[in-house]
Amino acid sequence: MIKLQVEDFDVSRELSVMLSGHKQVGGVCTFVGLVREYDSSEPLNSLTLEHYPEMTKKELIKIEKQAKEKWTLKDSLIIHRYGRLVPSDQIVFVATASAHRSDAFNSCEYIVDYLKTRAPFWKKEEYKSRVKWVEARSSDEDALNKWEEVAN
Amino acid sequence: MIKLQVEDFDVSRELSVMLSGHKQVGGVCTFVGLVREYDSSEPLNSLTLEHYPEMTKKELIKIEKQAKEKWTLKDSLIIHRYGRLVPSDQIVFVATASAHRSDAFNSCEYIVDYLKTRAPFWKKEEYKSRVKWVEARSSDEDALNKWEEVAN
Amino acid sequence: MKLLYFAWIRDDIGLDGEEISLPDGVKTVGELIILLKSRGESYERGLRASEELKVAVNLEYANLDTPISDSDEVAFFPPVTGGKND
Amino acid sequence: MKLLYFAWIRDDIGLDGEEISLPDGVKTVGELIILLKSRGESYERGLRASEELKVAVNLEYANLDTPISDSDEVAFFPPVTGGKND
Repeated sequence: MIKLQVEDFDVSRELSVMLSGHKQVGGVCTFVGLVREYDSSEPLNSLTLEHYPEMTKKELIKIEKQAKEKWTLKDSLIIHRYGRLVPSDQIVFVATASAHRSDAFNSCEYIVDYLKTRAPFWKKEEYKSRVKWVEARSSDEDALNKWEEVAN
Repeated sequence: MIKLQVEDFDVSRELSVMLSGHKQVGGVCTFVGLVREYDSSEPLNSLTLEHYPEMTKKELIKIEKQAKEKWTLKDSLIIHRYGRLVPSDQIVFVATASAHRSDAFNSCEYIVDYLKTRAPFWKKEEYKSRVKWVEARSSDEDALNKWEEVAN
Repeated sequence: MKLLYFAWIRDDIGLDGEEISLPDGVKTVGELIILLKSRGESYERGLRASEELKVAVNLEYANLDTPISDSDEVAFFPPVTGGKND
Repeated sequence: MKLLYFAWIRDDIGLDGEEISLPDGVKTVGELIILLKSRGESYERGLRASEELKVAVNLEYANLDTPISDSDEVAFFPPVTGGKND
Protein backbone atom coordinates (compact mmCIF):
# COMPACT_ATOMS: atom_id res chain seq x y z
CA MET A 1 0.00 0.00 0.00
CA ILE A 2 1.11 3.53 -0.84
CA LYS A 3 0.20 6.65 1.10
CA LEU A 4 1.27 10.17 0.17
CA GLN A 5 0.22 12.58 2.87
CA VAL A 6 0.91 15.82 4.69
CA GLU A 7 -0.07 14.35 8.08
CA ASP A 8 2.28 12.56 10.45
CA PHE A 9 1.90 8.79 10.94
CA ASP A 10 1.92 6.52 13.96
CA VAL A 11 4.27 3.57 13.40
CA SER A 12 2.52 1.20 15.83
CA ARG A 13 -0.90 1.87 14.39
CA GLU A 14 0.31 1.48 10.80
CA LEU A 15 2.00 -1.80 11.70
CA SER A 16 -0.99 -3.22 13.49
CA VAL A 17 -3.33 -2.32 10.61
CA MET A 18 -0.90 -3.88 8.13
CA LEU A 19 -0.48 -7.05 10.19
CA SER A 20 -4.10 -7.65 11.12
CA GLY A 21 -5.10 -10.83 9.39
CA HIS A 22 -1.59 -11.97 8.48
CA LYS A 23 -0.95 -14.86 10.86
CA GLN A 24 2.02 -16.17 8.95
CA VAL A 25 4.20 -13.10 9.24
CA GLY A 26 7.37 -13.99 11.11
CA GLY A 27 9.06 -10.63 10.87
CA VAL A 28 8.56 -7.05 9.83
CA CYS A 29 11.40 -4.77 8.85
CA THR A 30 10.65 -1.08 8.94
CA PHE A 31 12.51 2.07 8.11
CA VAL A 32 11.62 5.49 9.39
CA GLY A 33 13.35 8.45 7.77
CA LEU A 34 13.54 11.63 9.82
CA VAL A 35 14.34 15.26 9.17
CA ARG A 36 17.92 15.46 10.25
CA GLU A 37 19.70 18.43 11.69
CA TYR A 38 23.25 18.51 10.40
CA ASP A 39 26.21 19.43 12.59
CA SER A 40 26.34 22.85 11.09
CA SER A 41 26.92 26.24 12.55
CA GLU A 42 23.41 27.15 11.50
CA PRO A 43 20.36 25.37 12.91
CA LEU A 44 17.83 24.03 10.40
CA ASN A 45 14.44 25.71 10.76
CA SER A 46 12.45 23.57 8.37
CA LEU A 47 12.56 21.18 5.45
CA THR A 48 9.93 21.50 2.74
CA LEU A 49 9.24 18.49 0.57
CA GLU A 50 7.88 19.22 -2.85
CA HIS A 51 6.80 16.43 -5.16
CA TYR A 52 5.16 15.60 -8.48
CA PRO A 53 2.07 13.85 -7.15
CA GLU A 54 0.91 11.72 -10.10
CA MET A 55 4.43 10.60 -10.93
CA THR A 56 5.38 9.96 -7.31
CA LYS A 57 2.41 7.69 -6.89
CA LYS A 58 3.24 5.83 -10.09
CA GLU A 59 6.90 5.41 -9.11
CA LEU A 60 6.08 4.19 -5.61
CA ILE A 61 3.60 1.64 -6.95
CA LYS A 62 6.30 0.44 -9.37
CA ILE A 63 8.95 0.18 -6.64
CA GLU A 64 6.60 -1.77 -4.37
CA LYS A 65 5.66 -4.10 -7.21
CA GLN A 66 9.33 -4.78 -8.02
CA ALA A 67 10.08 -5.58 -4.38
CA LYS A 68 7.17 -8.03 -4.28
CA GLU A 69 8.48 -9.73 -7.42
CA LYS A 70 12.00 -10.09 -5.99
CA TRP A 71 11.12 -11.27 -2.49
CA THR A 72 8.35 -13.27 -0.86
CA LEU A 73 6.35 -10.71 1.06
CA LYS A 74 3.07 -11.00 2.90
CA ASP A 75 2.53 -7.26 2.76
CA SER A 76 4.26 -3.93 2.37
CA LEU A 77 3.57 -0.30 3.11
CA ILE A 78 5.17 2.93 1.94
CA ILE A 79 4.13 6.23 3.54
CA HIS A 80 5.76 9.43 2.33
CA ARG A 81 4.96 12.86 3.65
CA TYR A 82 5.25 16.12 1.77
CA GLY A 83 4.99 19.76 2.77
CA ARG A 84 6.79 21.66 5.50
CA LEU A 85 8.52 19.62 8.22
CA VAL A 86 10.83 20.47 11.10
CA PRO A 87 13.90 18.65 12.51
CA SER A 88 13.12 15.20 13.96
CA ASP A 89 9.81 14.99 12.07
CA GLN A 90 9.08 11.68 10.41
CA ILE A 91 9.33 11.90 6.58
CA VAL A 92 9.00 8.38 5.30
CA PHE A 93 7.95 4.97 6.54
CA VAL A 94 8.59 1.71 4.76
CA ALA A 95 7.47 -1.62 6.22
CA THR A 96 7.84 -5.07 4.71
CA ALA A 97 6.31 -8.16 6.29
CA SER A 98 7.47 -11.65 5.46
CA ALA A 99 7.56 -15.17 6.79
CA HIS A 100 11.36 -14.93 6.68
CA ARG A 101 13.42 -12.12 8.07
CA SER A 102 15.99 -11.88 5.29
CA ASP A 103 13.22 -11.17 2.76
CA ALA A 104 11.88 -8.45 5.06
CA PHE A 105 15.31 -6.79 5.50
CA ASN A 106 16.32 -6.95 1.84
CA SER A 107 13.04 -5.71 0.41
CA CYS A 108 12.82 -2.84 2.89
CA GLU A 109 16.31 -1.61 2.08
CA TYR A 110 15.62 -2.03 -1.64
CA ILE A 111 12.48 0.08 -1.44
CA VAL A 112 14.23 2.83 0.54
CA ASP A 113 17.18 2.91 -1.87
CA TYR A 114 14.94 3.13 -4.95
CA LEU A 115 12.64 5.63 -3.34
CA LYS A 116 15.59 7.94 -2.71
CA THR A 117 16.58 8.02 -6.38
CA ARG A 118 13.37 7.38 -8.33
CA ALA A 119 10.52 9.08 -6.49
CA PRO A 120 10.23 12.71 -7.61
CA PHE A 121 10.65 14.54 -4.30
CA TRP A 122 12.79 17.63 -3.77
CA LYS A 123 13.83 19.10 -0.48
CA LYS A 124 14.29 22.74 0.39
CA GLU A 125 16.08 23.53 3.63
CA GLU A 126 15.27 26.73 5.41
CA TYR A 127 17.90 28.25 7.68
CA LYS A 128 17.67 31.51 9.57
CA SER A 129 19.38 33.50 6.85
CA ARG A 130 18.94 31.41 3.71
CA VAL A 131 16.91 28.87 1.82
CA LYS A 132 18.67 26.07 -0.03
CA TRP A 133 17.56 23.24 -2.31
CA VAL A 134 19.16 19.96 -1.25
CA GLU A 135 21.34 18.46 -3.98
CA ALA A 136 21.28 14.80 -4.90
CA ARG A 137 24.13 12.70 -3.61
CA SER A 138 26.09 10.29 -5.77
CA SER A 139 26.11 7.83 -2.83
CA ASP A 140 22.40 7.36 -3.43
CA GLU A 141 23.13 6.22 -6.96
CA ASP A 142 25.81 3.92 -5.55
CA ALA A 143 23.25 2.44 -3.18
CA LEU A 144 21.14 1.53 -6.20
CA ASN A 145 24.01 -0.07 -8.06
CA LYS A 146 24.31 -2.86 -5.50
CA TRP A 147 20.79 -4.01 -6.42
CA GLU A 148 21.68 -4.04 -10.12
CA GLU A 149 24.56 -6.37 -9.33
CA VAL A 150 22.23 -8.65 -7.39
CA ALA A 151 19.91 -8.72 -10.40
CA ASN A 152 22.62 -9.69 -12.89
CA MET B 1 19.56 -0.37 25.59
CA ILE B 2 18.45 -3.91 26.45
CA LYS B 3 15.05 -4.86 27.84
CA LEU B 4 14.00 -8.39 28.73
CA GLN B 5 10.36 -8.45 29.66
CA VAL B 6 7.12 -10.42 29.81
CA GLU B 7 5.02 -7.39 28.81
CA ASP B 8 4.22 -6.37 25.25
CA PHE B 9 5.81 -3.22 23.81
CA ASP B 10 4.53 -0.31 21.76
CA VAL B 11 6.78 0.32 18.78
CA SER B 12 5.90 4.02 18.38
CA ARG B 13 6.47 4.77 22.04
CA GLU B 14 9.77 2.90 22.13
CA LEU B 15 10.94 4.76 19.02
CA SER B 16 9.97 8.17 20.29
CA VAL B 17 11.70 7.58 23.64
CA MET B 18 14.80 6.35 21.83
CA LEU B 19 14.84 9.29 19.43
CA SER B 20 14.11 12.09 21.87
CA GLY B 21 17.20 14.20 22.01
CA HIS B 22 18.84 12.74 18.90
CA LYS B 23 18.48 15.50 16.31
CA GLN B 24 21.04 14.04 13.95
CA VAL B 25 19.32 10.74 13.30
CA GLY B 26 18.49 10.45 9.61
CA GLY B 27 17.00 6.99 9.70
CA VAL B 28 15.88 4.22 12.00
CA CYS B 29 15.69 0.62 10.92
CA THR B 30 13.56 -1.62 13.08
CA PHE B 31 12.69 -5.27 13.12
CA VAL B 32 9.69 -6.75 14.85
CA GLY B 33 9.58 -10.52 15.22
CA LEU B 34 6.16 -12.07 15.68
CA VAL B 35 4.80 -15.43 16.76
CA ARG B 36 4.07 -17.07 13.46
CA GLU B 37 1.40 -19.59 12.72
CA TYR B 38 2.73 -22.13 10.25
CA ASP B 39 0.62 -23.52 7.42
CA SER B 40 0.04 -26.70 9.26
CA SER B 41 -2.98 -28.86 9.68
CA GLU B 42 -2.88 -28.04 13.37
CA PRO B 43 -3.33 -24.50 14.64
CA LEU B 44 -0.72 -23.19 17.08
CA ASN B 45 -2.19 -22.43 20.50
CA SER B 46 0.79 -20.79 22.09
CA LEU B 47 4.54 -20.33 22.05
CA THR B 48 6.41 -20.27 25.33
CA LEU B 49 9.81 -18.61 25.42
CA GLU B 50 12.15 -19.84 28.09
CA HIS B 51 15.50 -18.18 28.64
CA TYR B 52 18.60 -18.09 30.86
CA PRO B 53 18.18 -14.57 32.21
CA GLU B 54 21.69 -13.62 33.34
CA MET B 55 23.29 -15.08 30.24
CA THR B 56 20.71 -13.61 27.87
CA LYS B 57 21.35 -10.17 29.25
CA LYS B 58 25.11 -10.61 28.94
CA GLU B 59 24.81 -11.89 25.34
CA LEU B 60 22.49 -9.09 24.26
CA ILE B 61 24.79 -6.44 25.73
CA LYS B 62 27.67 -8.06 23.86
CA ILE B 63 25.75 -8.15 20.54
CA GLU B 64 24.72 -4.52 20.89
CA LYS B 65 28.29 -3.50 21.71
CA GLN B 66 29.64 -5.33 18.65
CA ALA B 67 27.08 -3.63 16.39
CA LYS B 68 28.10 -0.23 17.76
CA GLU B 69 31.75 -1.02 17.06
CA LYS B 70 31.04 -2.07 13.46
CA TRP B 71 28.68 0.73 12.46
CA THR B 72 28.19 4.38 13.37
CA LEU B 73 25.01 4.39 15.42
CA LYS B 74 23.37 7.17 17.38
CA ASP B 75 21.41 4.69 19.46
CA SER B 76 20.08 1.15 19.55
CA LEU B 77 17.42 -0.80 21.39
CA ILE B 78 16.76 -4.50 21.82
CA ILE B 79 13.56 -5.67 23.50
CA HIS B 80 12.97 -9.40 23.90
CA ARG B 81 9.93 -10.90 25.55
CA TYR B 82 9.77 -14.22 27.34
CA GLY B 83 6.93 -16.32 28.74
CA ARG B 84 3.78 -17.52 27.05
CA LEU B 85 2.75 -15.84 23.78
CA VAL B 86 0.07 -16.51 21.19
CA PRO B 87 0.12 -16.26 17.36
CA SER B 88 0.73 -12.70 16.05
CA ASP B 89 2.14 -11.56 19.40
CA GLN B 90 5.27 -9.45 19.21
CA ILE B 91 8.37 -11.33 20.45
CA VAL B 92 11.32 -9.16 19.71
CA PHE B 93 12.06 -5.57 18.71
CA VAL B 94 15.37 -4.29 17.43
CA ALA B 95 15.86 -0.65 16.46
CA THR B 96 19.03 1.03 15.24
CA ALA B 97 19.27 4.76 14.66
CA SER B 98 21.94 6.32 12.52
CA ALA B 99 22.75 9.40 10.51
CA HIS B 100 23.03 7.11 7.46
CA ARG B 101 20.51 4.53 6.43
CA SER B 102 22.92 1.79 5.37
CA ASP B 103 24.41 1.72 8.88
CA ALA B 104 20.92 1.43 10.32
CA PHE B 105 19.92 -1.45 8.02
CA ASN B 106 23.13 -3.42 8.39
CA SER B 107 23.40 -3.13 12.15
CA CYS B 108 19.75 -4.05 12.66
CA GLU B 109 20.04 -7.20 10.56
CA TYR B 110 23.32 -8.08 12.27
CA ILE B 111 21.76 -7.82 15.71
CA VAL B 112 18.75 -9.94 14.71
CA ASP B 113 20.96 -12.61 13.13
CA TYR B 114 23.23 -12.83 16.18
CA LEU B 115 20.34 -12.74 18.58
CA LYS B 116 18.81 -15.77 16.87
CA THR B 117 21.90 -17.91 17.37
CA ARG B 118 23.62 -16.53 20.49
CA ALA B 119 20.91 -15.43 22.94
CA PRO B 120 19.85 -18.38 25.10
CA PHE B 121 16.14 -18.55 24.33
CA TRP B 122 14.20 -21.74 23.66
CA LYS B 123 10.73 -22.01 22.24
CA LYS B 124 8.08 -24.53 23.06
CA GLU B 125 5.09 -24.72 20.73
CA GLU B 126 1.79 -25.87 22.12
CA TYR B 127 -0.74 -27.45 19.75
CA LYS B 128 -4.09 -28.91 20.65
CA SER B 129 -2.74 -32.44 21.02
CA ARG B 130 0.96 -32.01 21.64
CA VAL B 131 3.76 -29.81 22.94
CA LYS B 132 6.96 -29.51 20.95
CA TRP B 133 10.31 -27.82 21.51
CA VAL B 134 11.34 -25.86 18.42
CA GLU B 135 14.61 -27.10 16.94
CA ALA B 136 17.38 -24.79 15.79
CA ARG B 137 17.69 -24.26 12.07
CA SER B 138 20.94 -24.46 10.18
CA SER B 139 19.83 -21.46 8.09
CA ASP B 140 20.28 -19.34 11.21
CA GLU B 141 23.91 -20.39 11.38
CA ASP B 142 24.18 -19.58 7.66
CA ALA B 143 22.80 -16.11 8.34
CA LEU B 144 25.65 -15.58 10.79
CA ASN B 145 28.30 -16.75 8.37
CA LYS B 146 27.69 -13.81 6.05
CA TRP B 147 28.81 -11.45 8.82
CA GLU B 148 31.99 -13.46 9.38
CA GLU B 149 32.81 -13.00 5.71
CA VAL B 150 32.26 -9.27 6.04
CA ALA B 151 34.63 -9.22 9.02
CA ASN B 152 37.45 -11.09 7.25
CA MET C 1 1.41 20.39 -24.52
CA LYS C 2 1.52 20.72 -20.78
CA LEU C 3 4.87 21.66 -19.24
CA LEU C 4 5.67 21.36 -15.53
CA TYR C 5 8.66 22.79 -13.67
CA PHE C 6 9.76 21.65 -10.20
CA ALA C 7 12.11 22.74 -7.42
CA TRP C 8 14.83 25.23 -8.41
CA ILE C 9 13.88 24.93 -12.08
CA ARG C 10 10.48 26.41 -11.19
CA ASP C 11 12.19 29.09 -9.08
CA ASP C 12 14.48 30.03 -11.99
CA ILE C 13 11.79 30.04 -14.70
CA GLY C 14 9.27 31.68 -12.39
CA LEU C 15 6.40 29.39 -13.37
CA ASP C 16 5.24 26.05 -12.05
CA GLY C 17 3.93 25.11 -15.46
CA GLU C 18 2.47 26.32 -18.72
CA GLU C 19 0.60 25.17 -21.82
CA ILE C 20 2.40 25.52 -25.13
CA SER C 21 1.72 24.47 -28.69
CA LEU C 22 4.50 22.37 -30.08
CA PRO C 23 5.89 23.92 -33.29
CA ASP C 24 6.60 21.70 -36.28
CA GLY C 25 10.10 20.29 -36.16
CA VAL C 26 10.17 19.85 -32.39
CA LYS C 27 9.81 16.08 -32.03
CA THR C 28 12.04 15.11 -29.09
CA VAL C 29 12.76 16.19 -25.52
CA GLY C 30 16.15 17.49 -26.64
CA GLU C 31 14.56 19.70 -29.30
CA LEU C 32 12.01 20.96 -26.77
CA ILE C 33 14.80 22.00 -24.39
CA ILE C 34 16.54 23.94 -27.18
CA LEU C 35 13.23 25.66 -27.99
CA LEU C 36 12.58 26.60 -24.35
CA LYS C 37 16.13 27.88 -23.78
CA SER C 38 15.64 30.25 -26.72
CA ARG C 39 12.85 31.96 -24.78
CA GLY C 40 15.17 33.95 -22.57
CA GLU C 41 17.54 34.06 -19.68
CA SER C 42 15.23 32.56 -17.05
CA TYR C 43 14.69 29.42 -19.16
CA GLU C 44 18.37 29.36 -20.06
CA ARG C 45 19.21 29.33 -16.36
CA GLY C 46 16.46 26.93 -15.30
CA LEU C 47 17.30 24.34 -17.94
CA ARG C 48 21.09 24.68 -17.69
CA ALA C 49 23.37 21.71 -17.05
CA SER C 50 21.48 19.22 -19.16
CA GLU C 51 23.21 16.24 -17.60
CA GLU C 52 21.66 17.14 -14.23
CA LEU C 53 18.27 17.91 -15.70
CA LYS C 54 15.69 15.15 -15.34
CA VAL C 55 12.72 14.93 -17.68
CA ALA C 56 9.54 12.92 -17.46
CA VAL C 57 7.12 12.46 -20.35
CA ASN C 58 3.66 11.38 -19.26
CA LEU C 59 4.97 10.46 -15.78
CA GLU C 60 7.81 8.26 -17.08
CA TYR C 61 11.50 9.12 -16.94
CA ALA C 62 12.65 10.20 -20.39
CA ASN C 63 15.88 11.22 -22.11
CA LEU C 64 16.87 13.70 -24.81
CA ASP C 65 15.82 11.35 -27.60
CA THR C 66 12.37 10.58 -26.22
CA PRO C 67 9.74 11.52 -28.82
CA ILE C 68 7.05 14.00 -27.78
CA SER C 69 3.72 15.16 -29.17
CA ASP C 70 1.31 17.96 -28.42
CA SER C 71 -0.87 15.84 -26.14
CA ASP C 72 1.99 14.99 -23.77
CA GLU C 73 2.74 16.23 -20.26
CA VAL C 74 6.45 17.00 -19.95
CA ALA C 75 8.00 17.71 -16.56
CA PHE C 76 11.45 19.17 -15.89
CA PHE C 77 13.08 18.68 -12.52
CA PRO C 78 16.46 18.33 -10.79
CA PRO C 79 17.80 14.99 -9.52
CA VAL C 80 15.43 13.80 -6.82
CA THR C 81 16.31 14.14 -3.15
CA GLY C 82 13.36 12.40 -1.58
CA GLY C 83 13.09 9.81 1.10
CA LYS C 84 15.09 11.52 3.78
CA ASN C 85 18.03 13.82 4.19
CA ASP C 86 20.74 11.30 5.02
CA MET D 1 29.04 -26.27 41.75
CA LYS D 2 25.75 -24.98 40.46
CA LEU D 3 24.23 -26.86 37.50
CA LEU D 4 21.37 -25.51 35.38
CA TYR D 5 19.28 -27.38 32.81
CA PHE D 6 17.10 -25.70 30.18
CA ALA D 7 14.38 -26.62 27.66
CA TRP D 8 14.09 -30.32 26.82
CA ILE D 9 17.22 -31.12 28.80
CA ARG D 10 15.40 -29.98 31.93
CA ASP D 11 12.32 -31.96 30.89
CA ASP D 12 14.42 -35.11 30.43
CA ILE D 13 16.44 -34.79 33.63
CA GLY D 14 13.41 -33.65 35.59
CA LEU D 15 15.24 -30.84 37.39
CA ASP D 16 15.87 -27.20 36.46
CA GLY D 17 19.12 -27.25 38.38
CA GLU D 18 21.05 -28.69 41.29
CA GLU D 19 24.09 -28.16 43.49
CA ILE D 20 26.83 -30.77 43.32
CA SER D 21 30.31 -31.13 44.73
CA LEU D 22 32.83 -31.73 42.02
CA PRO D 23 34.79 -34.94 42.66
CA ASP D 24 38.56 -34.98 42.21
CA GLY D 25 39.50 -35.82 38.66
CA VAL D 26 36.61 -33.94 37.05
CA LYS D 27 38.32 -30.88 35.66
CA THR D 28 36.60 -30.15 32.34
CA VAL D 29 33.11 -29.81 30.90
CA GLY D 30 33.61 -33.10 29.04
CA GLU D 31 34.48 -34.94 32.23
CA LEU D 32 31.47 -33.40 33.98
CA ILE D 33 29.15 -34.68 31.25
CA ILE D 34 30.56 -38.21 31.61
CA LEU D 35 30.02 -37.99 35.38
CA LEU D 36 26.43 -36.80 35.02
CA LYS D 37 25.55 -39.41 32.41
CA SER D 38 26.68 -42.11 34.85
CA ARG D 39 23.89 -41.00 37.21
CA GLY D 40 21.15 -42.78 35.33
CA GLU D 41 18.88 -42.94 32.33
CA SER D 42 17.32 -39.48 32.69
CA TYR D 43 20.76 -37.80 32.58
CA GLU D 44 21.84 -40.15 29.82
CA ARG D 45 18.85 -39.04 27.77
CA GLY D 46 19.03 -35.34 28.65
CA LEU D 47 22.72 -35.04 27.83
CA ARG D 48 22.65 -37.25 24.72
CA ALA D 49 23.92 -36.07 21.36
CA SER D 50 26.88 -34.11 22.67
CA GLU D 51 27.36 -32.25 19.40
CA GLU D 52 23.94 -30.62 19.84
CA LEU D 53 24.44 -29.94 23.51
CA LYS D 54 25.42 -26.38 24.35
CA VAL D 55 27.24 -25.58 27.57
CA ALA D 56 27.89 -22.29 29.31
CA VAL D 57 30.37 -21.88 32.17
CA ASN D 58 29.75 -18.73 34.20
CA LEU D 59 27.46 -17.31 31.47
CA GLU D 60 29.99 -17.82 28.66
CA TYR D 61 29.72 -20.39 25.87
CA ALA D 62 32.08 -23.27 26.64
CA ASN D 63 33.22 -26.49 25.00
CA LEU D 64 34.19 -29.98 26.19
CA ASP D 65 37.74 -28.85 27.06
CA THR D 66 36.71 -25.81 29.11
CA PRO D 67 38.13 -26.18 32.63
CA ILE D 68 35.69 -26.05 35.55
CA SER D 69 35.95 -25.69 39.31
CA ASP D 70 33.59 -26.11 42.25
CA SER D 71 32.66 -22.40 42.33
CA ASP D 72 31.39 -22.34 38.73
CA GLU D 73 27.86 -22.17 37.37
CA VAL D 74 27.50 -24.62 34.50
CA ALA D 75 24.41 -24.56 32.27
CA PHE D 76 23.35 -27.22 29.77
CA PHE D 77 20.94 -26.33 26.98
CA PRO D 78 19.97 -27.20 23.39
CA PRO D 79 20.84 -24.96 20.43
CA VAL D 80 19.04 -21.69 20.93
CA THR D 81 15.87 -20.88 19.02
CA GLY D 82 15.25 -17.34 20.18
CA GLY D 83 14.39 -14.21 18.35
CA LYS D 84 11.38 -15.39 16.48
CA ASN D 85 10.04 -18.49 14.83
CA ASP D 86 10.90 -17.79 11.23
